[in-house]
Amino acid sequence: MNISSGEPQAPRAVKASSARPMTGNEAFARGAWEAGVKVGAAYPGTPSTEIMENLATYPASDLTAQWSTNEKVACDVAIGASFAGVRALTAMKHVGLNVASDALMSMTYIGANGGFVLIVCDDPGIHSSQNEQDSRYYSRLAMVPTLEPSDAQEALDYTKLAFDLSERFESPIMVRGTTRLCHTRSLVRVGERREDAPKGFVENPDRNVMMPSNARASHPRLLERERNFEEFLNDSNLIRWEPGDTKVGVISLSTPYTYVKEVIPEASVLKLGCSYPLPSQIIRDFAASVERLFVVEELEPLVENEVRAMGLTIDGKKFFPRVGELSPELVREGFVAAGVLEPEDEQPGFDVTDTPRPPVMCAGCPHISSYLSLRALDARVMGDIGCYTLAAVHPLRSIDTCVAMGSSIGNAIGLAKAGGERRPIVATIGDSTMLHSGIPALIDAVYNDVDITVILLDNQITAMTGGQNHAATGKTLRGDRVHRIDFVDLIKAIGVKWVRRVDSYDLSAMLKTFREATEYQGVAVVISDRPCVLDPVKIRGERMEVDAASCVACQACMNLGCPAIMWSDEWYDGHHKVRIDPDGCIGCSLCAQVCPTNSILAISN
Amino acid sequence: MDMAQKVSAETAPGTTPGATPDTTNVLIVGVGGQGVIMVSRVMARIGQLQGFDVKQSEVHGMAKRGGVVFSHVRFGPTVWSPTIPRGKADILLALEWAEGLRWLNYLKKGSGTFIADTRHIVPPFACLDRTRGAKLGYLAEPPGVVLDQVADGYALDATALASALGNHRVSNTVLLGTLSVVIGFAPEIWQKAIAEMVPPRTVEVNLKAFEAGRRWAAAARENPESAREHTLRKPAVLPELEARDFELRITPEWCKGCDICVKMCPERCLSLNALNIVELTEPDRCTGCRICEWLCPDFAIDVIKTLPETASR
Amino acid sequence: MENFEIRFGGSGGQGLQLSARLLADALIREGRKVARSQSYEPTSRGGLSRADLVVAAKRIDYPLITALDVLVLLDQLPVAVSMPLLRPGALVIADARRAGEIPEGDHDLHLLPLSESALALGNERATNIVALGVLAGLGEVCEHDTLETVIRDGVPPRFLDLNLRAFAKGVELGEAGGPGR
Amino acid sequence: MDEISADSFNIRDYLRLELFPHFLCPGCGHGIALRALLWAIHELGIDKNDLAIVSGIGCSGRTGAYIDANTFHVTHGRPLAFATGLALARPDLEVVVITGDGDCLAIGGNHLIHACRRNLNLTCMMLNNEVYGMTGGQASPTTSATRYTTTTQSGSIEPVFDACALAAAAGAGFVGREVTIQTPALKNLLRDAIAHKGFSFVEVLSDCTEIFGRKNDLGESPEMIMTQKSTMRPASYGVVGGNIVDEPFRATNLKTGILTRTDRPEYGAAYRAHAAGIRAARKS
Amino acid sequence: MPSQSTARDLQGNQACALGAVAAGCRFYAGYPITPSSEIAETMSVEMPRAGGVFVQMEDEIASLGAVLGASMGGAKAMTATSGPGFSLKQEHIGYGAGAEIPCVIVNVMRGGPSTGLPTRPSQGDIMQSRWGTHGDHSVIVLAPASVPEIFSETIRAFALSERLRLPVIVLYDEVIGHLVETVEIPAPGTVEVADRKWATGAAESFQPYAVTDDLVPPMARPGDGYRTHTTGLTHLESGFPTQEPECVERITRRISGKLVHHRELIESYEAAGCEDAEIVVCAIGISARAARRAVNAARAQGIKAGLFRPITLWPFPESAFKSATASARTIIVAELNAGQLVLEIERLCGGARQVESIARVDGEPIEPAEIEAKIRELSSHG
Repeated sequence: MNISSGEPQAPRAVKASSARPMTGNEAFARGAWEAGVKVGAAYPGTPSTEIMENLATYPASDLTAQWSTNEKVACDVAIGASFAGVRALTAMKHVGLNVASDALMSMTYIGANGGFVLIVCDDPGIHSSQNEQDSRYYSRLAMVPTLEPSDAQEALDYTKLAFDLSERFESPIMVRGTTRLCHTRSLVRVGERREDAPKGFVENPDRNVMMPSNARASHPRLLERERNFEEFLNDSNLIRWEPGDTKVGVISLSTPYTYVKEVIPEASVLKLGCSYPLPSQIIRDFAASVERLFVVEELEPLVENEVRAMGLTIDGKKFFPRVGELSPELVREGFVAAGVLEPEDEQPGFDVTDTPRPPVMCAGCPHISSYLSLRALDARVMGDIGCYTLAAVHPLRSIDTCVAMGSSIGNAIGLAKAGGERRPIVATIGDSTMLHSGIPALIDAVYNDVDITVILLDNQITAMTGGQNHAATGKTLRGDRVHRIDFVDLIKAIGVKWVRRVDSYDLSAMLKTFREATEYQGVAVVISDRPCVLDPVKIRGERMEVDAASCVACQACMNLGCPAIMWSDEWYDGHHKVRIDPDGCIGCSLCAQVCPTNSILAISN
Repeated sequence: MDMAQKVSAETAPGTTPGATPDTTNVLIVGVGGQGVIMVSRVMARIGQLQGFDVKQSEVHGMAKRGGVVFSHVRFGPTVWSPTIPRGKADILLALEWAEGLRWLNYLKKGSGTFIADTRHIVPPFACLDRTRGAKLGYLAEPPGVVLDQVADGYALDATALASALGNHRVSNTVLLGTLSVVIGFAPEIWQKAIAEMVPPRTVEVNLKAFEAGRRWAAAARENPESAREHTLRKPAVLPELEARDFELRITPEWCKGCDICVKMCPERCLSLNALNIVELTEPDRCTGCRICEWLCPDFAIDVIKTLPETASR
Repeated sequence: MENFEIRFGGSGGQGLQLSARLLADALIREGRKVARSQSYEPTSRGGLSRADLVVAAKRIDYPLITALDVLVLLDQLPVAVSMPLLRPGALVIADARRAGEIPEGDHDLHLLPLSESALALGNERATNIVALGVLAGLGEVCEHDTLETVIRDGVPPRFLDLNLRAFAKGVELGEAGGPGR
Repeated sequence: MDEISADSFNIRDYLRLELFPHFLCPGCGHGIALRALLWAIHELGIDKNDLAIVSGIGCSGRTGAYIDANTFHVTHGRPLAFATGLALARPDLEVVVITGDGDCLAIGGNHLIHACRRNLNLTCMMLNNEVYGMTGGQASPTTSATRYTTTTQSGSIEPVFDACALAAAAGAGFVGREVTIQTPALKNLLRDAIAHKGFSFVEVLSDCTEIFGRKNDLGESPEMIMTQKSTMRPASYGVVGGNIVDEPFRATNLKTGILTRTDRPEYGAAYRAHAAGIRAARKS
Repeated sequence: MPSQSTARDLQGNQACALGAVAAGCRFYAGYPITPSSEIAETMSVEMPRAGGVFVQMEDEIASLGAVLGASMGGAKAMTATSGPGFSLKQEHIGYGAGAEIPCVIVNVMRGGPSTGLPTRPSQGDIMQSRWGTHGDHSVIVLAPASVPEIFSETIRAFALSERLRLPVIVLYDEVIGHLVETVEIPAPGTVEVADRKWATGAAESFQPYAVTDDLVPPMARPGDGYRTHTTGLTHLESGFPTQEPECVERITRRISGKLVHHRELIESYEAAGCEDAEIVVCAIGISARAARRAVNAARAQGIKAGLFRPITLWPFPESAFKSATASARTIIVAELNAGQLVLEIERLCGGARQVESIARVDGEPIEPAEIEAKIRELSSHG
């Protein structure tokens, strides 16, 4: 433990001159590199994506960095590297850990040979996810020691440390980030890379082969490791006691710690760099040193409950929300509610109006026509994770469900097996998602002979997370050309008899193909075939413009939800005519295809 | 509660309560694709070059383009929270007008500086309401209304200034020029940071844009009223149409149940009943767009639009 | 002759129709009824051509020729088809140069240098008018003055002089009688 | 802020309501085309008393009867001939011919090309549904290859006419094509066609769902009309031989919109001027 | 303007065209065909002079189509043709009859069938002119036998067509068509121009095919506000189609009834020397001209011969024929075909009289001598 001086202090002594600004994700990657990591594997997922992307910016001679098919595969790849005695990293978002957890649950029994670090990034506030789960439950479930950096410097330092700890405790180590940490840039002092000679594979079947007898023997080791780690924490810099006013003591960790320092700098603070296991004795001592004890943590009251379980009196979620991302304002509000701080004078706000600007699909997004067609077919659509989830809202409004990565096909199978659905049952799934976890479900559909249609929205990239390659783009994380999976071959090999590719920018072909697919008895797969407008190659057709003279303001084109189409200042029949933003338009011509007046034409001359 | 007293005593105008008083908070906002992140990284770099601790925080939303983008930049001797609390921004730099208004309440009421491009980027959702005579959902107040409320305000058509340089995309750098006049620091430091952050082949135009922004700001400071006059974009006044009523009149005896209207209705208002005759089942969604009327081969649907009795026409 | 039938026979392009029309016009001016018919064949030039008039003092019952009283032949072509139609003692006027082989028979043949006269006047195409002049000179069909009047009224001014000289030449030939039977 | 309104057009003002519902099958595009025609008439401000509709035989020909105007339902293939007489005799009337693909291109093909050549001020709206609907679904000159009809039970093997190319080649001053799903565009096209001084030929891609669509598995009416639109590519409106929207994204075949617009002398006016000259010359 | 009539040498086809002009015809549409082409040629000159329209159409079908179209627009309109073209026009003759559109169709007969003898005379369309188009229908056929009569009968054709709202066919043979005879052309404006009965009164209650006293409903002129429907389908008084048996019969009977009701107006004939005739020669056109000379010749020989020449060929002037042949023992029917008119004569005689046929089919007109010989052969003196 590190007991600071009584003065409020910065968590670092970073001199601007010797440091560089880095995001949390950049720092995670740097930390891993400095720690001498040899193998990194991940599946993209906001907010964790840039960790592996940044790791790949370090020399290929230093390390391997790769996109894996899904988080479980990535985790297994890292486990394999650890078996080989090298340091290995896997990174994922919180829901990715659900996928990887199966491997992790065993890895924790086996323990690391080469250092094994798993960075998991939670998304409090759900900026870009399907839930707000708190990954620290996995720490306890898997009994994986979990470090919680609060800024980029700590992200680097803790990651580096995690590898050491992994090897020292022969345990996987989890480092937890949050969206705020991952995407905040702050000054970071960097170090050099250490290169360790590979330890090599250690033949130890009793430990490495998780069969019941071996597993039974391993479980007690976990408990022992938990105790050892807690002891380690007592002498570690990961726990920092910052003495202050003894009337109020605050236990905090991760980014909320910075909010506490911002809002109530005078308080005594116990900063936890590790959320599992907890240093129980230090906590007791700290509690004893202050009159009132608070814990400020994001999402679930994990620390709070464990402290309370120690028999201590502590307040946490009573004052600080359990839902969403914390902020200085919320932390302040909590302390005001707790009677610690005085409320600020209510200042009258500025008198202005708000213009809603929700996320929209891109102009020319090839997904648009698929959902327009599905809407016309009046299909029951099982959605999936990707940009196309936006088709659930206005104006496309054509996705009925969205559960989790790769769930759409399985959901459709269940819906069909349940019977009673009179509409055509369709699963829509992206290319990356299909490879991630759609294939087993598709096999299931063929195997169980179900009458569903699968629309494979092949935009040839992992678009939602910012354009990452995958096995069907023919390029690796580092941009090397590799074998490109052919979806038609793959799907046929699974046993799907009815597979067809269709141009996403040909609306009627879409509609016709979709109709035929839904009328086919059995599993039919339609591949919507146009690349994402942003990646990897920017496609531009002739841009379109509206002939205002003939526009009758029916606004049928507005149904595309294309952000380049908006109202003009001209009117017809009480409605706004439309115009097209020439900078936004990529010339997909879908609007021209739905225009009932032929008023949308290419600016070709 | 001594401490509470103490904390509250520190709450004085012009200071950030609870935070290190000399932290500078700059909130940079705009629309995806405008270069908010570039501006914030330049700002952060400036802070670093001045020897300050710096934090710059952004959140990638679902929208890759056209969505709300914001970036918090804080610099000072010590910076704790990466985010700027509401009402604590010293400077709000908006690359788009409505975005400036969205975040205006993050600005310090009595002392904050507001710098905004008067450019309007109308989001598609502002056109969501397709009912008759619907108003555009983009309802940003004109610059005058805003500048009257802030302590210090600059509203300029940075996009036009940038376009004059031949690249409308460098409007963000124009705004940086204006910002540099407000914040101070030597122009060379700004130029260095800009040159580091922009693509190499755009350095020249970006530096020109920076100068244009500085010149504009200097002129505005000298003669605030004329600058205001000069730069204020015409407010987006929307035509008010008489609220007309409409009615979808279906002639069931003429309908042959071909399903065209049902399938082609953009709002899915119509369906065929048990007798295969069309019915308006979602009247609230109907916008009176007339597509069903046009496409009914049987003339079974009429959209009747009526002016209110008071209307002159 | 009060009632009579007359044929102008030749080949296409010889102006037979004009001759017939001028004669018919003259006869009508003299108060007679005339029905005019013509061969109507696809060929217009070089083939057999004829123009027939049925002339009567009062109403014409049958308008086609049944028995010719007068036959004007400007070419050999119509000779064979026309000879059987001749009424006994019919008047036959033939161009000596182009319709020189007229079979013997009960008719009054006048073989005259019609086309040669026209050639001498400078234009063979005036042969038809020479033939009209012969009819006038012979004095059996139509009055000289009436015919000359219709020629003056009915031919284009620039050909009038030629036609009048041709007509006069024809009259001269007619009055001279020529080699008859 | 020009406020244009469709309010003033009430199609019922142009229909013989006592004859409704009409006889067309469910989803027949002819009805949509009829609306577009009447809308165009309305926009042009043509008094229905001065409007003459001449239609031929077939489903297309029957539509004329529903129009509250001077309507002439004539013989098979010959509406253009009748219309020629009517328009020459009555230049004060606005004469519009409604015909079908079989009516216009097969039995009436000769009249079409000569009407195009003559360039009399007429508008010919040809409703092309690729089939003889009224007689039960036989192949027509526009029945696409491989299509099944009652006379091509194993699929058609005959080449088809591109009616617009035919009309343009024959000299029509105004040639356009449109699909029914673009009703306002069809209206605009018909409006311009009627306003054009000279012979105007407008091919309307109509759908015959009941007889043709079913047999060829082309889907129900909504899909048929949508497919028609997407297999077309619009010629830039108002631009002769204008560019088209297809590259690089669309594989399409026929153009829509105005395909030809040339100001050749209108026959009726030319004839009247010619005749007036003759009369003047005789008087002097 | 001359107020006197003028005598002009006219070809039959020219007389036809000039008769049409005099009758008020202001629309001509035609297609060239021998031996009728001179009508079109003359009309191409006359129509613009008269303020009318001449249009050469792409075929004979289109020609009559255009004529019907012009007539529906209110113009008096005519077309002319010959055998093959007349065959093509049959459908539209039916349309004119069924929809009751006034129009005049001239058929200058030539030898047939098919292309036949384009330049040779024939009278082979006697039956076709009556029965050519399908279904029961009413037409009037006028058969002039001289150039002046072509002129006058063409005028009458327009009058009948306009008054009775039906197609009227002017039928003559190539000989008459190409014959040049003198025609007294009435001074302009002196020919009474018949016009059809136009609709009057309220548009709402107007019935375009109402049953009127004279069985001829008034016609609505486009542009006058009646906005009627005209169709070739069997239609009600309202103009709209019907298949109701009762209505179908009512409509069909009215249309055919027009001819019966207006028989006196329609019928025209020439009966010469029939009062005491034992032998009556019945013929039209050039055959009638030959018959006249033959009858005169026979009379000169003391044979009681007469001539009956229907000028209105269809409907055949039955009662006039019957009275003209009251004293006759023998009827000779002379015609340039294999025997068409003779069928009608046999029908009318019903076996009560001897009916003899002179039917010439060699492309040459019947000569007077041929008929005279027949008369002599059949006379009681012979």
